[in-house]
Amino acid sequence: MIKITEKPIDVQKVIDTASSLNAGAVNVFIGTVRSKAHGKNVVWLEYESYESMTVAEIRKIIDEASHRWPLLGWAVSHRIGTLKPGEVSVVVAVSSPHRKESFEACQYIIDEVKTKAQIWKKKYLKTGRNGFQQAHK
Amino acid sequence: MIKITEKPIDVQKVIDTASSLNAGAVNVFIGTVRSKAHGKNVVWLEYESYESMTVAEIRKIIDEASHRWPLLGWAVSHRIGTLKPGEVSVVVAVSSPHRKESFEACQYIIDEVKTKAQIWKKKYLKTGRNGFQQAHK
Amino acid sequence: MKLKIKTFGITRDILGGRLVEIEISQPTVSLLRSELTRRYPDLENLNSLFVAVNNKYADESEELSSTDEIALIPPVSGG
Amino acid sequence: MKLKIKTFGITRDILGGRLVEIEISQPTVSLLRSELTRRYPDLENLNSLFVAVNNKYADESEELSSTDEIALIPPVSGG
Repeated sequence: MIKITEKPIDVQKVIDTASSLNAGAVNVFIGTVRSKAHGKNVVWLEYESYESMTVAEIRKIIDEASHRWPLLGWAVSHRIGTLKPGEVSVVVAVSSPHRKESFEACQYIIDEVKTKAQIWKKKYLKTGRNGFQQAHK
Repeated sequence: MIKITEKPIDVQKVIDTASSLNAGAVNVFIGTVRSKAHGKNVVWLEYESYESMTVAEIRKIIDEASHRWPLLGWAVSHRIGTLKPGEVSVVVAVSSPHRKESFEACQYIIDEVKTKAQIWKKKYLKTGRNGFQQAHK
Repeated sequence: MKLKIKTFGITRDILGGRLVEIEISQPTVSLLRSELTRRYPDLENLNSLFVAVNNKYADESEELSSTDEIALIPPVSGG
Repeated sequence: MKLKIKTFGITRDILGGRLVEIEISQPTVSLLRSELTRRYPDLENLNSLFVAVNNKYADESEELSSTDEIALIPPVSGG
């Protein structure tokens, strides 16, 4: 499952999608919006995606991961739209026979998603009493 | 939170316990009962724990992990009693500012729990039509 | 020829819209890039800027038509 | 002196019970270990066997009393 969604991500559902009866291990990475960035308070974030390219790019990443590790199940869900601190922005879950490969594959996938998927975030930071600042990183 | 429990583990609750508003990353390891072991079908597993020692041992493991990585939250839950294939036996969740350290700390904790915590599993395997076999590994 | 350019991330701020029209005769990716940086010099400050045509990263020599879906891909920042 | 021994994992199968009583005079961990392997030779097949006294792994020379909580810790297999 590859999902780009404006709705809050149901983490348990992502885990269930990635699970397999033959697996002994599931590794899950959850990205959350930090309350601080660049030394300032984050008021909210906006994520947008070029969805058609993003889904194809993530599919390539998963194909490569499946080639490298014996994955039995996987799921990637990325939130877009407006997110507040503490909210979940991305969930990657993979299952495999043994634990080592589940850690390696999950880390590979999230590293690749962060550097390759066509998704952009814009941070809205509080500066002083009434000031705002936008940051594209 | 360190929990040794006979009840099914609520994975989302373990994740929530480990989460932090200052964290950007949560890594979660979920151990599940495989349907096959030693080339045979697993009918069920029994886990037992020397609970007082187990809790102290896991606390030591967490202390060491907190010393090595900037953990903002953590939770470990291990099931005991009778488990069927597909059921969750253990969940480790940690949160940290950035993702790399969340993977490293989570993997360290589960590796240590598996080799040091005073928990034992006994597998009940199906052999032939009516046969059963027990295995302590 | 009139090209419609989709913008994402910081390129939307720089170009000032989600979909920007640009007129270029016999356009290629390379010519589009020159025209864009002439009009919007801030694009040169980006660490990278790819042009996607019909959902694929395009070579500089690729020819463009008015029916192509063209998009600017600045450095990504998902996760 | 009568010692009560808690068993876990495969040691429960070998000793045949959750709590086994053993009579030893002036007992130490080392003497307990000898007495147990004499009665239950299968214990020698284990890759490791620790003795815990009052929830701590004990040295071989540690003296034991009838009020101690004594447990046999074979190789663990959690996770």
